[in-house]
Amino acid sequence: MMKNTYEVIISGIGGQGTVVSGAILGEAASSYDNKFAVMTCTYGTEARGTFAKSDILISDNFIPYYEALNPDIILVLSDKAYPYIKNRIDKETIVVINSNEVKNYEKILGKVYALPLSEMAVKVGSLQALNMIALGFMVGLTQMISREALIKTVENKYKNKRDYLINIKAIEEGWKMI
Amino acid sequence: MMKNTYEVIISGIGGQGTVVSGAILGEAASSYDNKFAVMTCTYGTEARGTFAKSDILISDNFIPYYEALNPDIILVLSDKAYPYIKNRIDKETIVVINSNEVKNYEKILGKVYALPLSEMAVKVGSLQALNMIALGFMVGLTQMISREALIKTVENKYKNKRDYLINIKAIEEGWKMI
Amino acid sequence: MPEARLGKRLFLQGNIAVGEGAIAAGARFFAGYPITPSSEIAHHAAYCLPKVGGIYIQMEDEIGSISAIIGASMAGAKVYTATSGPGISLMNENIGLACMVEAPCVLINVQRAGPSTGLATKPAQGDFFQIRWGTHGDHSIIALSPATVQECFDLTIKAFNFAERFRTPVFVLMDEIIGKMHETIVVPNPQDIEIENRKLATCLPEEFKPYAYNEDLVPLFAPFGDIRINKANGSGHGQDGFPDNNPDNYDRLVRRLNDKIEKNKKRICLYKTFNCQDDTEILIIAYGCSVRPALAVIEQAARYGLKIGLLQLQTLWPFPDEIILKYSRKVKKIIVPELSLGQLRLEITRYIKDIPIKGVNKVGGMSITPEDIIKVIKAGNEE
Amino acid sequence: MPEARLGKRLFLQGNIAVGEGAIAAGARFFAGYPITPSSEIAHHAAYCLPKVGGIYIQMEDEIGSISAIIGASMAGAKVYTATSGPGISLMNENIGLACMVEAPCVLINVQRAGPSTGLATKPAQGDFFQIRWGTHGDHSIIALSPATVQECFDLTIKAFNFAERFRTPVFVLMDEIIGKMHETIVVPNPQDIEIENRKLATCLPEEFKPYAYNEDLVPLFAPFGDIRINKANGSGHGQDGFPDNNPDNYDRLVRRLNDKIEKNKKRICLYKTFNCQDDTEILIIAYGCSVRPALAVIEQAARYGLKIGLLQLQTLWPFPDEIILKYSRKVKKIIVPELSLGQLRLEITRYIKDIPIKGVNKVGGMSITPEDIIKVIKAGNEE
Amino acid sequence: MKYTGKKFIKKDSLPFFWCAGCGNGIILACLVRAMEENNFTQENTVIVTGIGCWGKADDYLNTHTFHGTHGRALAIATGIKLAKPSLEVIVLVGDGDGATIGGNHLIHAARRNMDITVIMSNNLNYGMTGGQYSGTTPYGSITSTSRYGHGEDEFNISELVKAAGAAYVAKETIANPLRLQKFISRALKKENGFRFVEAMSICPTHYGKENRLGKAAEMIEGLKKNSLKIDLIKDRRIDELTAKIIVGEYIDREVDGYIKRYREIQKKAQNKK
Amino acid sequence: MKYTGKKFIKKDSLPFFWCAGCGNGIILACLVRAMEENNFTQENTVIVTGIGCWGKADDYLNTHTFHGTHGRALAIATGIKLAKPSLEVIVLVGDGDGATIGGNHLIHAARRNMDITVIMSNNLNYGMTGGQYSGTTPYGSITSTSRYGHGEDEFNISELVKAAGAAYVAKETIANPLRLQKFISRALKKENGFRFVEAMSICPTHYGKENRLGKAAEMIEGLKKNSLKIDLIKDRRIDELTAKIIVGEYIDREVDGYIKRYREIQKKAQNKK
Amino acid sequence: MKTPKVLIDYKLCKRCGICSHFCPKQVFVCDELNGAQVDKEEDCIACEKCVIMCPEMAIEIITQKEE
Amino acid sequence: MKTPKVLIDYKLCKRCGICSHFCPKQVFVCDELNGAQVDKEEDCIACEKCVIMCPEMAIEIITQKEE
Ligand SMILES: Cc1ncc(C[n+]2csc(CCOP(=O)(O)OP(=O)(O)O)c2C)c(N)n1
Ligand SMILES: Cc1ncc(C[n+]2csc(CCOP(=O)(O)OP(=O)(O)O)c2C)c(N)n1
Ligand code: SF4
Ligand code: SF4
Ligand code: SF4
Ligand code: SF4
Ligand code: SF4
Ligand code: SF4
Ligand SMILES: [Mg+2]
Ligand SMILES: [Mg+2]
Repeated sequence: MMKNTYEVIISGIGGQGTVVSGAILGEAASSYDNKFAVMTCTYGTEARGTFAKSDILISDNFIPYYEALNPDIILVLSDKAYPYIKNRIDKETIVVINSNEVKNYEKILGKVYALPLSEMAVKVGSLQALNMIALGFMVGLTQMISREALIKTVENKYKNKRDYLINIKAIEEGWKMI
Repeated sequence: MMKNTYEVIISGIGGQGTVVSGAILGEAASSYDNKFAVMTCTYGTEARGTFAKSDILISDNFIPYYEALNPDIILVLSDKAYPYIKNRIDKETIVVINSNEVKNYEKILGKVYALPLSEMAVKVGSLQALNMIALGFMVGLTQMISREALIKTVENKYKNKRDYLINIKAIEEGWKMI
Repeated sequence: MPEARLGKRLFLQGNIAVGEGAIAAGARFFAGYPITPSSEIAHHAAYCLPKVGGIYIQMEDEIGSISAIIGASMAGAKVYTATSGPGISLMNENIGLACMVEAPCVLINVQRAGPSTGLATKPAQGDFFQIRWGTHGDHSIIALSPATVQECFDLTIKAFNFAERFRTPVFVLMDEIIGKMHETIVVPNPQDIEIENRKLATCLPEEFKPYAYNEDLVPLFAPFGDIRINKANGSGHGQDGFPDNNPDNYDRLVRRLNDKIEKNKKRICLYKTFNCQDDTEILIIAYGCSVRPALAVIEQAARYGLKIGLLQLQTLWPFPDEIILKYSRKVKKIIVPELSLGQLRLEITRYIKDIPIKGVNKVGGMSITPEDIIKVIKAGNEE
Repeated sequence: MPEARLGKRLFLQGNIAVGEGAIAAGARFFAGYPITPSSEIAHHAAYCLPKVGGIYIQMEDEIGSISAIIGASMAGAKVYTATSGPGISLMNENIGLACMVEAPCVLINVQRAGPSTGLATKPAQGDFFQIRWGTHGDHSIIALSPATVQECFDLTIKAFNFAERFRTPVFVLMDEIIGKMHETIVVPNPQDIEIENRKLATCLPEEFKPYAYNEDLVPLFAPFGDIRINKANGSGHGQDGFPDNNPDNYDRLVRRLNDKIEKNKKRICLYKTFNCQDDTEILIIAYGCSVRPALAVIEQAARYGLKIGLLQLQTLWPFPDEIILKYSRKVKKIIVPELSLGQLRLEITRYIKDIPIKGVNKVGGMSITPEDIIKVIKAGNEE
Repeated sequence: MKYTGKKFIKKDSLPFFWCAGCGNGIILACLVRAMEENNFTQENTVIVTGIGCWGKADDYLNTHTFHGTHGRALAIATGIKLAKPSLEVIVLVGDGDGATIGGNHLIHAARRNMDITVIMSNNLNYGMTGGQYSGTTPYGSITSTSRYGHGEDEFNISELVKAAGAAYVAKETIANPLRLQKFISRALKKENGFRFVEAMSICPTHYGKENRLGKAAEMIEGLKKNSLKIDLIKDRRIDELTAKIIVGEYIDREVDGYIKRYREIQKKAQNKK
Repeated sequence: MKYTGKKFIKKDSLPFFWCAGCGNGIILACLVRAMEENNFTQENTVIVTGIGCWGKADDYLNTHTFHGTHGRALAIATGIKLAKPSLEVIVLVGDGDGATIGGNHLIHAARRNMDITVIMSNNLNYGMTGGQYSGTTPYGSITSTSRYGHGEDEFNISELVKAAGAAYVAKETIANPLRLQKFISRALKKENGFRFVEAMSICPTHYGKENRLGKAAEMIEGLKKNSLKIDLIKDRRIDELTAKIIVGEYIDREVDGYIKRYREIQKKAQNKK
Repeated sequence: MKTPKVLIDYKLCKRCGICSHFCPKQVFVCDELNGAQVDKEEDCIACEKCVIMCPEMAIEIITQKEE
Repeated sequence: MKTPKVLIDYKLCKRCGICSHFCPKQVFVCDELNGAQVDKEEDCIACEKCVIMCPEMAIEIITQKEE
């Protein structure tokens, strides 16, 4: 059964931008790729510095259910996130890991891509750009949305020129890693 | 069908003591005559100076319903009360009227007793004693409760000697009018 | 109440009988805010509680009132408050708090005509569903409703017993008629009154958990000030009272709070029947003031050649579905008189599937008369 | 919302879509008090309303919030507030006030796990009965519930239209999942949005009665400041708005307030069906977030060889009994998934007498999965 | 009299439902005269009342009125004023309604200087529900819920409203109706901010009776006797002030008022992007 | 340090859930030290918390605690203290919980001088729910519900609580923890009446970020810079006081307290007949 | 100035006695049964104290210029 | 007096930088990645400013009498 819906999980700890990253994917899909997207997030007052994740689903059609039950790709930004998402991983799952933060990924099932995202981000010019590098990589790898949609969304989001440039750069750096 | 339950309505305007009078009858019946009594009152914020009434039912047995649907005796203390109680009066109803306040009682059905209660009360020593005169008269006339019960209740209620004497006197004055 | 009067026949107002019942049950703390037609309960408490070493406090509003009794309850006191519908509306949030921290407390609602400020001095029975569902979130509740002044006394004591037994808020659902009515009542001697108190923890302090599960689903209690440390918590909590967001834990907590009541229906559901025979054809189901005209109808039933029985619900919540099923099994018609547009009737329709259920409904602030009920019974016969 | 975005595909949060819907419907007044998981609606209002000449005010509490919107409504504004269960619990008294003075207003409840403070960031659907019965006294209410972000927008507009049409408070019953969820949405152009406004009185000032009866039971409106003098009154009142304690008058008033809603069920009850065929064997009935796993189940139904249909209730109150009866006529089983112990299911049992009704119930703060529903369907089959 | 205020009275609803000698009628007369003095109109005025005896005042007024729920008049008024700032919004609350259950709305409306006028009838108890103690009932008083003498101290509400931030605060007793009218009139005249006039009144039926204060006229004499002008208190010892009613203008300051401030916010919002 | 207060801290529940740099931890440390200083015990102390970030303090305490509903901590505490007067009852509320939604309970508890101690963490906004404005948010501030600058003036809560009648009122910032501890300690030591300590704190996550006040340390420096001792304000011009935090003891008076007064009522009641 | 006319609207008067208590000229007599009665109208100085003090808005003073 | 020991409990420290900002003796260095680190313990004067200012109750100063 050819998968019509692309399921993504972005996991980390509160404040790492899991929501913003997901929202960019969703907006790109909705506004520029004419697709349907849905995102739910686990958050909470308790999430200050603790586990946080976003499930983003992207499809050509309306998406009935809002959780990534069979995620195609999982981004892991923090060690703390691993216990919460590990049972979602199967052999087919693409797992993208920030190797600067997550140390014990050798145990992880699935197709693992370990990238030094923090390091790369600092090189790009801001630790915050880490998410964009990951997005660039994930989109490049899976083509779940179009490159133009991603770029346009980022363009639309960061009106400040410096922020915009850094983020675009970050996406490109990520993309290059495919 | 011999009436086991005695139904009384005391009507007047707010502040005329309709509740206190009813409570004395009920307490006398309950505490000293070993009877059952129930009383409901129409009152309200609106009742400041407007219509007020108490329905008191006295019986040898538990009384199912709490309103005087077929009153045996109605006391009318004020002109304003008349329109509200007139449809409760039938030929058998005893109607006791304060002739100092109620002027148009000639139109009233039933067995009418018009007594100059206010005048009598002032003679007894207090306008407030008016209710006690009426109670004395009504109890004497109907024997719905025993004389002793009424006296004991009043005794119990008015610990102040002067109040007690005036009220006992008032009851006797009423009783005399039968 | 001066002891001299105990065991004697008295002529009391329903509201006062509730107050006497509370004190007889051991209540020593009242926090409230005046409202017609419940205020006599506050007056009584203010007068009587300090005499027996208890506390009356009038709070700034009804929210403060229920908050204060919950606090006092967790410090070990038997507590109550009295109000009317508008006050319950304001108390709703903290009714849920009482459920959640498992604070025994008795809430007296003397119903008046709503909605909103409505008719402050007129009777109604429009809060039947509100007391069940007024607070947000899944929960269960106990509610008793007296129909005589004697029951005002007796059921108030039962209400305290249930509150203590199940560590939960218990309503006494009154109405303007029963609350303001005076009636003959026999107050029992204290030794004849059965009183239940919450079960206290006796374990070692270090073993104590304020929300420990046990077979009867009601945690053992340690009041504030005890050597066992009590942590009252209105948020999701573990057995130790500390916050716990784990879904399994929370699921278990919410279900336990429900089950401790719903699974004890048999014990909690009080009722009376009048003239319910095997050949009863018409069953009147009623609570509170509406019981009284129904009783009058029962008395006169023979006159109409009708076989009428009455099921008086003294417990309204948890809903006595089994009792209703039992007594309605053989009847041809059910009549539900109430001072509302038909809330009790609506609840009965959940359980009674094939018997016609007719309401006798008034919402104008007048009481139901025997005549009103008879009219509906007769109308039915002519159909 | 910047006009440029109208008519475009967007990716919005449910709460934001509600806010956009409100402004599109013409709402220009928001009074509220922040609470998770509804606060984004307040943030949105605070940001957007002043841009369109409207007002955002954060009151000292939820009671103040609903009071302020009722006041503003009687001055002619289209008004709304947003909160969660604890806030509704506090608003209850004045929900009755809005009913009684007939103030159009939209109340958004983004449900979270209760009772009490519960789990502030977790989803639930435990306020289904509360919004119907939370305020004291007999009354009726309208409640709509979206299951997608698109519906958050669309049904909010409908909610305002109903509020205006019937001069009554209307709930938008959300939940943490739908409120916090982001989803693709197409925002229509203003000219394509149907908007209803309350009917204004046009008579001579001396002929005006603020609560005049007319055939559709909804009094014509004159805002404060009009030459027709408006007397808003939360106590029993006559057609002229002055107090009136007469039982007949009050009876008529309470019944009219109910009838104007209950008698318009046909118009108010919105719903959607999915895969409801003549040979549907299993009918899922759901609202809000629970619609979504049900939709997933429908999609996969063939896989299980089952004929499953879904009835999505968009209107919860007045309760769509006739619609439920219609779609359940031929089915063998009804499944009701909800994040509560079974409130919707309980309501359905009032009307459905002989079809087994199974709940899929979770109260731990986790959402219902398609798997959860399928498990219950299968369990049933094995029976 | 120059102003009778009777043009705001709905004549066929008289007499007032208030008890004989109740102070509310005196306050209401002051209010309608002050309204007339300030050229208020029936159409442009909304009177929002609380629930209580004083709260029944709207039954006699022919302006727009809102009679809502106990304690919420100020919050309702806030909504009305914000939705239609051209309206004159006057709020009538009792000490129970306005300062006890409604105390939070009162201090917050004062803080944010909502542009409305509040007239509080302070009769030291809940008249409507049978004379229970309120937040202004003096220590030691007998009420239906303080049979042994009240144990709490009372608010000086005017002081509190001033501390909360109000633009105008004044207190006067019904023993001095012309001065009470003057304060009300000044409050109505002021355009911006929160204005509060506390009318010290009497409830002969409950508070007066329970505390054996005599008939209405005697109670009014008592108010007069216990009044002390605010500009004179500096010279007194603290103990000379207990049980005194400090009358006069507590504060009269120029503030922006909520509406003006919110206009600026709207302007900023509309200029943004 | 003489007192670490750690005996009241439930160690296995640490670290605090508060954000890095949040002022709440500093206040909590002051409180437990002051409790130790006053020989409080775990068994005899009940800490009642509001709902908010500061309200989560009970999660770390090993005394009796009550974590209830938003805004109601004071009313709950009132019930606890009255039902068992031997208990030491301490109430922890935020500016939102204690002064906004709970403002009425605050002024009434102060008026009736309930014998409890309140520690308010005033961080100028609702931290817990995402940084919306509260009753203490200063005019002009940016918050998630005042994007164009806040239009309302703020309470000086200490001033208000004093006007309401409290026995003891003090304010200090977290920039001066030892003095804050001293005020808390004095409050706890006082036996009768209502005691209120306002701890001016910081919320770097919301208020700090929105208003570009820098990191936690900078915000604390800001508090220090803006503080002005209450005994010095007499010498200042009004305009020198705007945006200043007036710190110090606002009032410290001897009062009976509610419990003592109620004991007398009980005595009277029991002597009657 | 002619003697003012002191008018009491008896549909409104509740016999509270405030007018007679506060009238500086003892124009009224007041008893519980009949309420306030204008007794010495000729002494009235039209100060309107009674008007502003009457809680029922029941009194009117009519002053006429001497012809 | 011996040099005090400055102990940071890293299970509690949230790297807020308050201690290093307020230490009068610059005992700490602080960076975003590693948080506060005791750098010049020997300069510590045991004033305990850091202890009372740390919002995590994470610091302890141990002073010992010289043997
Ligand atoms: C929520 C609620 N609680 C209580 C009441 C009952 N109630 C009506 S008026 C009132 C007190 C009125 O006192 P006050 O405001 O001083 O006015 P007064 O009657 O003295 O003029 C109370 C407690 C109510 N209507 N609603
Ligand atoms: C009735 C109710 N309304 C709203 C909320 C949501 N709420 C929780 S905490 C909070 C504000 C807390 O602010 P504050 O008291 O200042 O504490 P802080 O988080 O700033 O320490 C709010 C509005 C709630 N829990 N209950
Ligand atoms: S009860 Fe008191 S306040 Fe109310 S009308 Fe009578 S005298 Fe006035
Ligand atoms: S949000 Fe603010 S108040 Fe809450 S923990 Fe974080 S910094 Fe502290
Ligand atoms: S003051 Fe007015 S109400 Fe009172 S007696 Fe005189 S005229 Fe009558
Ligand atoms: S006007 Fe003055 S003098 Fe004349 S009756 Fe009235 S109070 Fe007396
Ligand atoms: S003050 Fe405390 S939490 Fe902050 S950096 Fe220093 S040790 Fe860590
Ligand atoms: S004790 Fe004083 S000197 Fe030593 S590290 Fe701490 S703040 Fe610095
Ligand atoms: Mg009052
Ligand atoms: Mg705060």
